[in-house]
Amino acid sequence: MSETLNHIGLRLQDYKGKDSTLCAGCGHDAITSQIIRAFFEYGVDPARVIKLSGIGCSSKTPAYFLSRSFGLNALHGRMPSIGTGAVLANRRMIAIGVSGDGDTASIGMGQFVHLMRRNVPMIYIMENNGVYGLTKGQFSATAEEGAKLKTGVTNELPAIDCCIMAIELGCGYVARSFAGDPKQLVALVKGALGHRGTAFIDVLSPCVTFNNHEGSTKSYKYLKESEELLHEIGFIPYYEQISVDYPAGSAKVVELHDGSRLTLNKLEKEYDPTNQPEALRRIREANVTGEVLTGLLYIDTSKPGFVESLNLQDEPLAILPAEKARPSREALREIMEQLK
Amino acid sequence: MSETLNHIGLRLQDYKGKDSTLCAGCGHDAITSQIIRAFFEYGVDPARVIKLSGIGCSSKTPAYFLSRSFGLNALHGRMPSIGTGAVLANRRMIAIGVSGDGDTASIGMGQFVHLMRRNVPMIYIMENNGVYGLTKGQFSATAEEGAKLKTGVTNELPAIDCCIMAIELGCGYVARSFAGDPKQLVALVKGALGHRGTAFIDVLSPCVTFNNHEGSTKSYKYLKESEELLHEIGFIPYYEQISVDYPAGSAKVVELHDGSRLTLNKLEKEYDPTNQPEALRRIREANVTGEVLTGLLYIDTSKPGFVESLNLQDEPLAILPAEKARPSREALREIMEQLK
Amino acid sequence: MDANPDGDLIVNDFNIQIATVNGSGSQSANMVLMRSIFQMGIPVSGKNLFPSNIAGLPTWFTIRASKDGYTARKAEIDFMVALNPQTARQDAASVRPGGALLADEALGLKGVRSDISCYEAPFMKLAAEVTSDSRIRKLLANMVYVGILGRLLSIDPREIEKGVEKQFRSKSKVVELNLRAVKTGYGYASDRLVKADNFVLRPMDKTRGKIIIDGNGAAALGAVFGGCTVVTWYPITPSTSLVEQLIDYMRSYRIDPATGKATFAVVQAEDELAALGMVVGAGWAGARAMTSTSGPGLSLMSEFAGLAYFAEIPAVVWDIQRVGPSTGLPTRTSQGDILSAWCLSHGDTRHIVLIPSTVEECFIFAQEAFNLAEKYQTIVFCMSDLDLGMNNWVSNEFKYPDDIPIDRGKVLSREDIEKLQKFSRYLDIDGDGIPFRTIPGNGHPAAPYFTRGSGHDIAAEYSESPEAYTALMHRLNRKITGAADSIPQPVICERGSSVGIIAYGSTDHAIGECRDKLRRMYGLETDYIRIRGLPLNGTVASFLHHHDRNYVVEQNRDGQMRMILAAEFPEAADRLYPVLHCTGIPIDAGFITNEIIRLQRHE
Amino acid sequence: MDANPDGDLIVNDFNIQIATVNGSGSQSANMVLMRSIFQMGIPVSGKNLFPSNIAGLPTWFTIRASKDGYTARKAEIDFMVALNPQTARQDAASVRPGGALLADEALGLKGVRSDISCYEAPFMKLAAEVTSDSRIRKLLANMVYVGILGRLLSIDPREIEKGVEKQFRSKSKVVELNLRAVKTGYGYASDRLVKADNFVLRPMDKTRGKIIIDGNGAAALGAVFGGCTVVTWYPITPSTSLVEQLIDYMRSYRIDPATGKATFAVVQAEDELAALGMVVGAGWAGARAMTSTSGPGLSLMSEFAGLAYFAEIPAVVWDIQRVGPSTGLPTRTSQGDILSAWCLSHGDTRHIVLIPSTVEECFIFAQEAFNLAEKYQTIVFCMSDLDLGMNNWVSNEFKYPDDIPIDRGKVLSREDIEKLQKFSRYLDIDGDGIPFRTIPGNGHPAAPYFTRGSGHDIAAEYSESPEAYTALMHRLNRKITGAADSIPQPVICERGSSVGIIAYGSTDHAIGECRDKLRRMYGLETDYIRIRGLPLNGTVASFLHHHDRNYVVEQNRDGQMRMILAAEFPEAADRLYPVLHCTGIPIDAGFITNEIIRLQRHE
Ligand SMILES: Cc1ncc(C[n+]2csc(CCOP(=O)(O)OP(=O)(O)O)c2C)c(N)n1
Ligand SMILES: Cc1ncc(C[n+]2csc(CCOP(=O)(O)OP(=O)(O)O)c2C)c(N)n1
Ligand code: SF4
Ligand code: SF4
Ligand SMILES: [Mg+2]
Ligand SMILES: [Mg+2]
Repeated sequence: MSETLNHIGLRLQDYKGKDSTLCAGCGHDAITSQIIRAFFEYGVDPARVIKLSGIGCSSKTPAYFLSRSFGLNALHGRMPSIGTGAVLANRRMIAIGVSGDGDTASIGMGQFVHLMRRNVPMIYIMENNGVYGLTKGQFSATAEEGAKLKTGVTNELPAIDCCIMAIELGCGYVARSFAGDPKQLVALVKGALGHRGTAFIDVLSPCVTFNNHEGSTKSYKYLKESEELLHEIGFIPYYEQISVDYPAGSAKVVELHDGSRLTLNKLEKEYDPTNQPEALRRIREANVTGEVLTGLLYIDTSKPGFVESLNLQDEPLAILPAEKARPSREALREIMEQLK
Repeated sequence: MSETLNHIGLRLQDYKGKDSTLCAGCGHDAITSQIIRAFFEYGVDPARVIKLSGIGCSSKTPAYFLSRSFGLNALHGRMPSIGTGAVLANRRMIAIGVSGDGDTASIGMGQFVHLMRRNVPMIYIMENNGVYGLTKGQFSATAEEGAKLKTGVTNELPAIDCCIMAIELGCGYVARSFAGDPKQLVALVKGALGHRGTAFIDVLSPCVTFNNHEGSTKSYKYLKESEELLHEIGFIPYYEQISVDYPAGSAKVVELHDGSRLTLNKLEKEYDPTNQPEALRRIREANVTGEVLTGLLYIDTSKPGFVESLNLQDEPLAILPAEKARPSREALREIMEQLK
Repeated sequence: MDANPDGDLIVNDFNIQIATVNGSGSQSANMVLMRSIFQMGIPVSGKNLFPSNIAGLPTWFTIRASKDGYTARKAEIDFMVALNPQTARQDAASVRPGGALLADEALGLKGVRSDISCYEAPFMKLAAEVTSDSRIRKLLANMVYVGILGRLLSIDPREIEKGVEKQFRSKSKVVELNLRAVKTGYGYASDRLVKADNFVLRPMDKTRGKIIIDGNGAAALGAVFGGCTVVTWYPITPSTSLVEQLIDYMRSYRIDPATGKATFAVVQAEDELAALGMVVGAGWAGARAMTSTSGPGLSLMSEFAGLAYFAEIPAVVWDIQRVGPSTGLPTRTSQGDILSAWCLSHGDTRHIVLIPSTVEECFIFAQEAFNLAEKYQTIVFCMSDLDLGMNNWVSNEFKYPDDIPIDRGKVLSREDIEKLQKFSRYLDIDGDGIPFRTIPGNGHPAAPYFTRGSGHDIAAEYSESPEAYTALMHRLNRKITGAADSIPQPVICERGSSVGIIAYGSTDHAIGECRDKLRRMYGLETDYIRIRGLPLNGTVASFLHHHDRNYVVEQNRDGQMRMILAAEFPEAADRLYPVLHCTGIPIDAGFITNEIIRLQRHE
Repeated sequence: MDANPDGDLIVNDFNIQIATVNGSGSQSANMVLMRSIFQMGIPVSGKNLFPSNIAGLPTWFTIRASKDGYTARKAEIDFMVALNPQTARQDAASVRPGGALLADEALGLKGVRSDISCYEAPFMKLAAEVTSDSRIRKLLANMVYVGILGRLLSIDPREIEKGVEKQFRSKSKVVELNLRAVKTGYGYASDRLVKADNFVLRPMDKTRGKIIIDGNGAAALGAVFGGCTVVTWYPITPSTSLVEQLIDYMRSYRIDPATGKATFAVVQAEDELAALGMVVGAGWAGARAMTSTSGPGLSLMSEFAGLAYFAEIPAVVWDIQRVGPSTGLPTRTSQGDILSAWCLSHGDTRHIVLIPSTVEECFIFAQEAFNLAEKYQTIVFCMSDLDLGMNNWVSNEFKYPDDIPIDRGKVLSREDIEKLQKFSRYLDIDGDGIPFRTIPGNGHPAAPYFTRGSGHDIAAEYSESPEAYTALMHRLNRKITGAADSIPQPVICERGSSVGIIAYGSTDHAIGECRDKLRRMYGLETDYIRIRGLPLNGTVASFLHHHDRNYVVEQNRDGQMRMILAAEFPEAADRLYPVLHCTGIPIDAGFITNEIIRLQRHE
């Protein structure tokens, strides 16, 4: 397997990064694997990729893939702005940004909205676990209303659906998937690689340590005794990755690590992702029934790209030669005359 | 007229503020008048009102109404957070926040989204002119794609529709109106006064000085000579307020000060504002045809209020008596025992 | 086990470091260990050195028993418990000569050092004797080392038992299981290990009536008893546990029993800009409002801090300092935000800053902060740090704050205005720079005012007048300068030495020990002033003037307090000598001592 | 009009203030006036004092002609043109005794002062002679006063004509109409007014080859010629016009003629957080990126400033300072952000700060800033202010920057890495604290690195090691300290006096005049050092040491530079005497002179 080469002659291995330091079983690690596979299969040259992220468990992951690419792990909630700047500096690079749901939907909401509006060419992956993993499990703005934390706290606020937001804001590639669905996720990332504007993928990514998605009442019980012990402060149990595979047009119930259930509903093959109102209708419908609609929800390749609208030259600004970067002696003389 | 008293015995005069320092003809002044009238007609006790705003020409206006109320003119884009805090401190006050489209949809987008999500009880009026008035006319994020400034700059980015955003985010009272439509606007503000959660009103409010809504090609021409002169740096012409009145279910074309045209489309009486998908459909439809759909777009009075979900006591926290603000001696002793 | 080779015992004066990985659940075991020593009446402190990560990376927990009551970190490690394969070699190497090592058998550390006493134990195997569940086994392995240490160090088994019960409260099954693990360890040590080191714990009587609490818990309690009504926050290490504990305390003690309703509101904001925005809105509307954050959040609060200063709105911000710049080392301690807090925001701004050194001061200052914020109608920063905030400290019991009445400052009621007839929000009637304010809902028609962060006059009217602006700025300056005598005053230990030490915050814990060292080892007597807040007043100035050399000890790179001192007291600026520690690890007395001696020699 | 009562003429040494309302379109008239004087070869400067408002509030434009080349504001008003009913009385009152007043007849100011020369004119009526359109009449009334002043002050009519043509470029109709208004005014003055004051303008030869430009325009030009490629911004007074002018220049001069494509990108960001975020992203990816802002924006940029510092990413920020704190007086000038910029962000941070005094320095520093940002791989702040940035200044023509080559600093190309074989992003090879960097797209497999604002080691790997952190922090300190000799050096005027003056930025314009005053009026010779950037070096220290008294003149309340000086040079801290002006109005030589004399007397 590791010997297989892609069409630019690289091995899967060449797309890997450092070892992950996330919790065993964390959905984010599964996403990392899928990103690696997608970039490998698509045959992307890692030297042409830039990786960007905010702050959070999710935002650490760019260190775990594509170690042959440049990366900038920035500030909490600010991945969109550094991504925008980086793309302006070098429009030839392929930008992939990773963010969390806290990073995007809480502190980062303003930048998220404006990135979408600008249609900055980049792949934006939101690793969505409904909590702030790295700060130990507070609710994020994508947590479902009524969701419960292990500590017993209930979320009283409605969830923000970032896919709906993205579609409403004119994003031309909007998808939702599940960390444990390698086939679908790899396909969606590859699709995103082919898209020219912003490609947003909201990936449900269970936080095995802090998120207890459907409230403790529904969750699978260990022996009373072990359960109490396992809720010991500072103890993080070990979990295996979840992996599912189910056909388009069908639904699949996934049992999460804590025993809670997630209903994934994969869009049928015939679904027309170019129909914006229909996309919005379907997402909302699924939200009402508490299902998670997965797949490529919406696509529109006709939207003008941000870089195009700036009439930017083809060569990266980052390496603009001095003679183009400084107007002529004549130009300065002309300006000085006007100012006399 | 000024002798008419409302049901709490106050005159219209009692709802006024300082003299406006905005440009003659500015839509914001018209909105100010409508707020004054609505509060007067509703018979709100000014002593029970708090006024909040961000920064911008629009955000100056709370100084121009309800001088008998407390007011806090805060930072650019941050009206929602100070409003949230103020309401927590005193849930008995009626909060009215005024913001601009730059204040809300650009720098303030994050706070706007989260205010909506929380359903903080307040009236939120966005005085929408598509530009940054106070900094002299740059585009805001609500400027229409293709709009042109007097300087010739074209807006290449799609407009953000804050009403759609508000509805998607679960706001329970979403309306759109026009500064020059006193009847409708007064009715909508009164409706908002009756609403318990966040009431968002997006009011189109032409900036007579900087916004040339539909691009100079369509605009009414002065004599060539005068036009050039009138574009003199620093010269601000004088305009009369625009005022319209048209029946529900009809459309009305308004000619703005620069000669450009705005098509207002008032929702018919039979329109059901409780139907969320329908509301979104109608708004989007109008946006496509370039019309401005006005009226109460969406209402849902069942949403849980923010203050309720906090299980807050009825009396304002602001005046919590010391004996309630400090637990007993016994309580401290109990805690100390636990810590021993 | 039994005999101690030489009778040269080290009693109640050593530290124990447990090297493990985070997520392994050793925290409870360490707490039990610390608590047992505490219960024996021995002064003890615990420090957790953990990574910015959830599970799997190295973590060190250090417990220091000190008969002299030294609570700072000690640089040398006396007794190491090695459980982490990733760091086992370094951990073994880091033990001071003459120290001891208890290692997991699986680490193969046997004989790695000949200059220390080495013990080995098969932790997992021992835990397996208690349970068959593999995950629980991992957990209980921690309790096994508690048992072994108990035996090796002569901890009273009854105290361990009590410690376990306290830790797991009422959960009897859990208590039982843990106790079995402790006993297994204890038994193993009795049967198989021969005491070879000199460390021993003996009961004392120095913790009677004392409590164990972390600074964040203490600050939370202070807010609960200080009449705090609105709390907004955004999670960030190491401040998160302040609000999380506050929420628990509020729920227990600030629900009105008559109505079942909350006398407080806690809101998790969408970010720090909103968190302080809500505090400012609430403070303006009359709440005693606070937020808690750390460096990155502080930076985001800059603009609102300026508004609170300029529009004179009460607000309280706790900054639990961690290592910057930027994201820095989020789980390491620092005093790197002092300068930022002192003049946070653009333009000319100056803020009241309180700097607690102890958990008791966290409790007290949390209350004072609200009184000061309301008295001076301004934003007050409380500068704690990770070491003080997240580590456990032994403290005197907190006294009921009869001497800190909830004081709302110059608030005019409806009746007051009735009497005065008129009201000017920014009029300085008393000459102290502090105007009177009214609170929305006052009801009197003259009470309302419209305020802003833009220029304004005494009536709170918008103004661009140079005179109004200058007058306002000078009054604000007078006001904040005037607070110097109302904030917690410096604590001074003066014996007439010509050498002064200046420190603040958690650094204090190393100073007493350092001064003892300087006296004992170098015969150098020192005086000490502990700054507890800004602005500084004449007391500090005269201390500086009374000493030829003033060592300003800080846990940051740039000597931020020294910079403030130099600027405030230029005549004494050349008597200031920085002693700076910036590693993220809490400062220790040895470091300071060495630095001072080095600098003294360069005299 | 004709005779001058006494022959005591004041030639080329007085100011004219036009009091009007904003939105009335007087700006062009004032520019024509200023330009005409300029064209007569007389040193001239113009200052616009305007409200934070679009239309209808009082505005004052002051033109100062000074044969000695003094360009600062002058406190006294010599010649007032009163057009604004709201302020007419005060305006008349503010003229210095012996001065002159030209007032709109409608204001009824006739005879209001007997100690000044008063003229009246029916501006609207005169404008009505030119046009019947009422709005245009209002506009042309402005040109009428230009004509009247032209006649009263003996401005060469041909120069006014040229001034009008220049102002309205090619628009011949507009030129014609305006000229008619000027002539009407001129004619009115000739026919109806009798020269009664002493002020007169006479041609000189001091402006040949010079230009008129504002600081923002000059900085914009600097960026255009300095190889700037990415500009992000968020509108805020008084920085807006920097980027707006930059856009114009970029469009004219930085479109590649071969392809018609832009060699730059300008993005209006959604706020200042995003503006600096984009700059940092672009800087990391290899662009020469900048943004421009003012106080509130600076505050919002705090967190990103720390990231740029810590992760070593080039970035340039222009701060056109206005009056804080908070929103403050958005249209007034200040030097109140110096301290904020110097240590912006939490943690220990220090930034390179450039402080231009003249428009020429704006042009030059705008270029140097990029070179320094790339050389030191850090964020560089350029501190201009409203006075320098938005007012018009006469300057020498800008020289083509042959001596400022575009220097990208230590960037390793693919070939470089090929040779070196390996690459460590944060390794200090040269001992100057500056590592080498690579730019995304480099292509060599060893070139990529992953960086962050969290702790990292020399290979840019994540690290929480205390040693790695401390080493990094000290290197960063060495790096920034090392920049002290590369940034623009202080400009010193030393004649061996024991009294030194320290100033920076736009304050400089008042210093020369002040020193002349001190010498002439009080016989006090002074030395002068003008600081042009931070960090400070030995040059500044030795200046301080060479002078018993150093007056630090600043336009802020807190003496921010004095604070920095005291902290950096504690041995000289007691030789620093603050001279502070904080009114929002540009500082004037008279104020400084009086302050220094007052302080000298308290010696
Ligand atoms: C300005 C700022 N505030 C707060 C934090 C603390 N912080 C670090 S990660 C995080 C939340 C991360 O949540 P999310 O983006 O959902 O990522 P996850 O860990 O769940 O993958 C927070 C609040 C920070 N680093 N910076
Ligand atoms: C942090 C910050 N950035 C920028 C500004 C400058 N500023 C003042 S008002 C404004 C825009 C206002 O636009 P909008 O909200 O649409 O109000 P309008 O003037 O159009 O009514 C800006 C950018 C500021 N005051 N604060
Ligand atoms: S805390 Fe949650 S999100 Fe973070 S690494 Fe662990 S499982 Fe993943
Ligand atoms: S600039 Fe525009 S928004 Fe501002 S006051 Fe004038 S018309 Fe109104
Ligand atoms: Mg998350
Ligand atoms: Mg606007």
